[in-house]
Amino acid sequence: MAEMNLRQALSKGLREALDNNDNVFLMGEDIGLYGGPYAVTKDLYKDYGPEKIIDTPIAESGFVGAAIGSSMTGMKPIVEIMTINFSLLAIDQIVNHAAKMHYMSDGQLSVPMIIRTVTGAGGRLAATHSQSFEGWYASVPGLKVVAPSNPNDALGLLRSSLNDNNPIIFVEHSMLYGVTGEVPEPYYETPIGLPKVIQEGTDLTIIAWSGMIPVAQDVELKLKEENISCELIDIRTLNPIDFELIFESVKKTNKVVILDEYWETGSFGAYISSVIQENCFDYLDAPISVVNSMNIPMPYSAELEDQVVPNTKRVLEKIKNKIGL
Amino acid sequence: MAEMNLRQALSKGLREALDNNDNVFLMGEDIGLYGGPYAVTKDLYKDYGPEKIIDTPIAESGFVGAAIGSSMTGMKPIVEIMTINFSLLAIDQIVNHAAKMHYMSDGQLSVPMIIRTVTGAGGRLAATHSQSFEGWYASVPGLKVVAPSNPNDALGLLRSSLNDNNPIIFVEHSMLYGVTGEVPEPYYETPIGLPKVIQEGTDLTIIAWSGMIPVAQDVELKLKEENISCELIDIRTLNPIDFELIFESVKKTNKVVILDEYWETGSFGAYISSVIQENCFDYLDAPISVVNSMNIPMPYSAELEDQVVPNTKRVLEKIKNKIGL
Amino acid sequence: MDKETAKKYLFDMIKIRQFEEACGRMYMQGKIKGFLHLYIGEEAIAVGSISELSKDDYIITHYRDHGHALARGMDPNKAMAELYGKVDGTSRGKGGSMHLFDSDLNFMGGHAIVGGHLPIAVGIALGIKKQKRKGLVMCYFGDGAVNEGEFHESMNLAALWDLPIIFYLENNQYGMGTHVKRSSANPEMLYKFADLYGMPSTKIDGMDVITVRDSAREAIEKIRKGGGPLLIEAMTYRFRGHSMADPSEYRENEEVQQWQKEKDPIELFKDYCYTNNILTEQETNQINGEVKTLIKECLEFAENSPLPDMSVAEDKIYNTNN
Amino acid sequence: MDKETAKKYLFDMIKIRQFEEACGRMYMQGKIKGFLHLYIGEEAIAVGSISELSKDDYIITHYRDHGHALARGMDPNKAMAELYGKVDGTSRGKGGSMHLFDSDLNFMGGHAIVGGHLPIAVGIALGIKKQKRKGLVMCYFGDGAVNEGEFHESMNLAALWDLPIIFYLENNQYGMGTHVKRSSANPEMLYKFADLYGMPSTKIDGMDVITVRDSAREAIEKIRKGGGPLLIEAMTYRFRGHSMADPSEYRENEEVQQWQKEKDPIELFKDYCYTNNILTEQETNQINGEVKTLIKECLEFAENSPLPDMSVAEDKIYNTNN
Ligand SMILES: Cc1ncc(C[n+]2csc(CCOP(=O)(O)OP(=O)(O)O)c2C)c(N)n1
Ligand SMILES: Cc1ncc(C[n+]2csc(CCOP(=O)(O)OP(=O)(O)O)c2C)c(N)n1
Ligand SMILES: [Mg+2]
Ligand SMILES: [Mg+2]
Repeated sequence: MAEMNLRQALSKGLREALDNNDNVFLMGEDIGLYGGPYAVTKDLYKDYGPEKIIDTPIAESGFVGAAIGSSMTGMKPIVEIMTINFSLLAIDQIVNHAAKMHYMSDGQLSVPMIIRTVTGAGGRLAATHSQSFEGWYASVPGLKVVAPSNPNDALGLLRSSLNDNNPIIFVEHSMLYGVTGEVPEPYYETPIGLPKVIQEGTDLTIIAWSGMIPVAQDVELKLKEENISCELIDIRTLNPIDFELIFESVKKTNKVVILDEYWETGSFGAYISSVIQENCFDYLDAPISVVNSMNIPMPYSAELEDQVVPNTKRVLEKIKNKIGL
Repeated sequence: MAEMNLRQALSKGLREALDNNDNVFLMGEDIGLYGGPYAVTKDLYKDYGPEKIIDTPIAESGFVGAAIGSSMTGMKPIVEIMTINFSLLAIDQIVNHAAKMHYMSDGQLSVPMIIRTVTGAGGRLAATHSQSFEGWYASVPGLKVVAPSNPNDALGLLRSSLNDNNPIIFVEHSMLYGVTGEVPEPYYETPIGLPKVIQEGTDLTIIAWSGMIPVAQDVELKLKEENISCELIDIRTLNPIDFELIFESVKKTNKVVILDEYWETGSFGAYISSVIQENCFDYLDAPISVVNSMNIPMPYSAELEDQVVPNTKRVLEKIKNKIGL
Repeated sequence: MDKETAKKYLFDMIKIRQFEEACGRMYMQGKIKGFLHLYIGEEAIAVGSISELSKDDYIITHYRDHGHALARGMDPNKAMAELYGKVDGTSRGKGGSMHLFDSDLNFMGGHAIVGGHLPIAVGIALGIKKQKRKGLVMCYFGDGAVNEGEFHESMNLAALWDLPIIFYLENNQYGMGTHVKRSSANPEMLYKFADLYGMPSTKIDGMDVITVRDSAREAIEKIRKGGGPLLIEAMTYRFRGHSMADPSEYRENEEVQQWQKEKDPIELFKDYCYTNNILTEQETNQINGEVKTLIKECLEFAENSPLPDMSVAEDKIYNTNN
Repeated sequence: MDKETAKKYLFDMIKIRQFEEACGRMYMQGKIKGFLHLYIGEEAIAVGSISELSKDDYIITHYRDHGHALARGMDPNKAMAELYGKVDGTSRGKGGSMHLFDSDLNFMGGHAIVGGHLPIAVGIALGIKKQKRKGLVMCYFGDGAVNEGEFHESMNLAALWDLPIIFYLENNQYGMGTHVKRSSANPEMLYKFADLYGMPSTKIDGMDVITVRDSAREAIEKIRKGGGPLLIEAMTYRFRGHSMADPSEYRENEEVQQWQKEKDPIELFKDYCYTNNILTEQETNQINGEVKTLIKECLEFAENSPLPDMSVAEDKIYNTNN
């Protein structure tokens, strides 16, 4: 076991990939000489050189498309889109090309690639730089979306993504890069699609992912003080999701709250709610609550941002008022 | 009253807008000389000239951004994106610019514009040309999304959109252009945000919009034959939605099915389900069912397409098996 | 030009022409659905340029893709079955007219988002270069696509990375109903865009298959010798509407007729062959007849192929070989 | 240059410089948060070009926007309050450093998506033209933005529609940590891109405020006389990191120091004023002192302004005046 933070776990995974597979290369804006906007790729340029670590022009559609094309010839590109906000400039390439190439060619072509990108709020970056679009990508058939919340999963899911022959959106949350945890020395993988119960409990199921995990953990602690026992599920990957594990938990606790940093209207969390509702209808003792960011373009001011995103206070209020715990 | 089809209703609304407001102009690919890809703008070029009806290059991001900019100076552009599939090339302009300009400037600037676009499947156009992204736009604060299913609403909502000072995504379904209906002669508007009960009933609430309305109507007829009385709600606008009217219906029927042409995973219909569930929990006698397109990139073959989208058979099956009617 | 090559060129151009004419008829009969974009009038480009490619080279193109697919050697039976939405189609009926693929031929697809395949073409070239393979990418696109931002991004990336790619601009002068003069600030010399990326470029008569071949040969040789990307602009004209739904009000009938009369690439090439005593009228008639049989067969093949069932629709959404 | 103008130029440049230096300090103290992009080193561009604009003209720029905002006359108190996230800020703390707006000054915002404001700038120019207003659009962007597809789309639209817009390229030679030579196939003459759209363009020394003013004046006059769009490329250098988070490993310290020593636009202009006996050292010192007071005041103003509450956050999501 080694203690490391999420950034280091990713860096370890990227180095492994570069070391073990000649077809792997990295591509993105300022991932090389600059050291990576969030320093995940720090020193890779020095160690692997410009052939493997390609600094691209600011042309998201162009270089994401280029990654797709190279993957169609057998390469395994790991492309970084600086943040998920800028992915909107490449979303046609991702949704209309990467996601559909395998299908439209009936399996003749494949797009084995990873798109790493940073989601979420918290950085006081205001409306254009604080969004959480992973749910959009998760809803598109042909794509897979993973969103680890800790170093162990980050490395395990990165390895699984490397061994997967599909286009994968690998979502990192900027507020989690410093999260530390134990990472086993022996090689392991974390399966794509398997939610994880990170805390067992009996009274309430809390479902979350990525940047919402720390909030969920905080809520769990607060409720424990009131002798309410929460089961905490980190879904870890948004597509696919093995829902059986979630259903099991719901059938035990009969109450559910879902945390999703996306806006309230049309959130992926609401979709999870709807699947649970449809499949566990008779087991529910209270309405499933979804807590989201408010329907507000993110304001810059720290005091406002902290209230717009789901925070412990708001989640607890909802649990009290809506679920009645 | 005049009988007309949806295409004609839109055309009437566009002419009114051009006649009554000097700041209105139309912009888009082949809307002018060519006559409009779906003929909605047919003859407008001849009648209003190239200053008012601007044929643009194929540059979605460019001309949508140009529309935004012009609206910031007081113009009222009505811009057509040929289909919602291509809107992905302009989505950064829509989501990161149009939706946020008013907010980020704290009301100093406004973006009063309409983006007309065509959603949905049914044309045997395969995976890249058969998608339904209106739910994405509806979830973004700052945007409004309307999606009429009949000529009366089309004209009424177009008029309301013209009088609204926000960026509005006006979603048309290619399979509905030929739908005919009565349109009153005297001027009227259809309020943005108000769902409409288009058929009263007592046993089941069916919620749908746009291209799913004909399917919902067909289901209603089939169930009537079995003496099951359906209340059919056309939500008409996806953002905002006055949910009270929906809750009222649910409290009466205690059973709900939602039709949404988007893929199953992460659909806007699932969000509607989750809101109803959270607010009408004690009134529900059966799980709310959402019927979507299957999680499949749309296949070209007509026989397959007809099965992938929600059709009467599949909706009825779900109503029988999941809701138990 | 020797007889065999001439026969091959003529055969291929007529094959495309008759295939497309058959498509048009079958569309009217409802056998083919969706959007159908015919290549009629532009055959010289596909045939003249693709004939110069080798097996290792890649082709990628837009939705107007039948011509390139057939010129590359795609089985017309499978192509037609795809257009019929049948199970023996190249994608078992899932792709349709705009999305023909044949990975055995390095035919990387027709693509239906205007400009969307340009970055992908750049990526294929990047893959070739990174794997130190032989081969280059031939990427076809229209005059309308030049106005998309992805054209600029792709040109810059290809030049910056010095990739083996030919940007092949088929300038048929219209993007749907919009003449290039109404869509580009630089309508007369689109090929000049290449200058700013330090990329060689040329503008040619795309109706003359020999000119097309020669310029392709020169470009390909340049790249084989280690040269970087370049651009060819071939002037051409589509004799039919943009798609089958074209209202045809944006151009004069006389313009169409004049191009058809004076610049039909098949007639031009026939004349060339007669004038230079390469082929006799009897020989060209024979080719015509052979193609007719071929097309008849491919229609029968498509007609008789079964419809796909839902197991086909649900297959290949993900690559399950990990 | 007359004394008054010289004083104004120097005052404005120093105002921007000291405002930015104060921002940097306050960022370190945690008063300013998020991304902060300083304009230090590039002041001559904003001051020299914006001084030539009239009231009717519009300005739109990227996230490195303090310089343009202040040169246009934005109240430094309000600007600083915005950076503090306070209720007296230009957007009551909702926009922050990257999103300064002042509609009274036709200052249409800082915009944080690279290249994203270019199409909008074109649209503002379209709005001016359609309403037959006086005025033009001055649109600032960086060398990195040139590689985005929207640059190409915007240039084409502006040229095609013959709009009153100046594309003002601030070439500080780096997009974040990437030198223009590593991102553009055409690094030495980005301004030449304009040629292909039939657009006049010029490349100037952006560190010399007089050169900047002269070229802006010429460009503005051309447009006022009915000319169409044009492009100015001003060579410049940012003395600080890309943002406050910059690891600074992509360029040599010597390079930075050399630019600071030899090309500081404020020092260059002071020298000019001394050499030509326009200003005395005493006068420039006085200006320095005045600015100091101003900046002190604006920090106090920002400090004392209240924080916004949630009613502010929930306001102006939609325009409710129909
Ligand atoms: C991004 C995008 N915008 C619009 C369309 C609709 N569309 C299909 S083909 C076409 C015209 C393209 O013209 P050109 O590139 O000249 O090719 P041609 O059809 O003339 O061969 C348009 C606008 C599309 N498919 N994709
Ligand atoms: C679409 C998009 N991609 C990436 C970024 C991240 N980013 C912010 S500034 C910047 C560099 C821009 O460089 P340049 O245009 O030269 O302007 P400068 O910062 O040098 O003034 C990058 C990559 C962004 N904000 N938007
Ligand atoms: Mg064309
Ligand atoms: Mg720069």
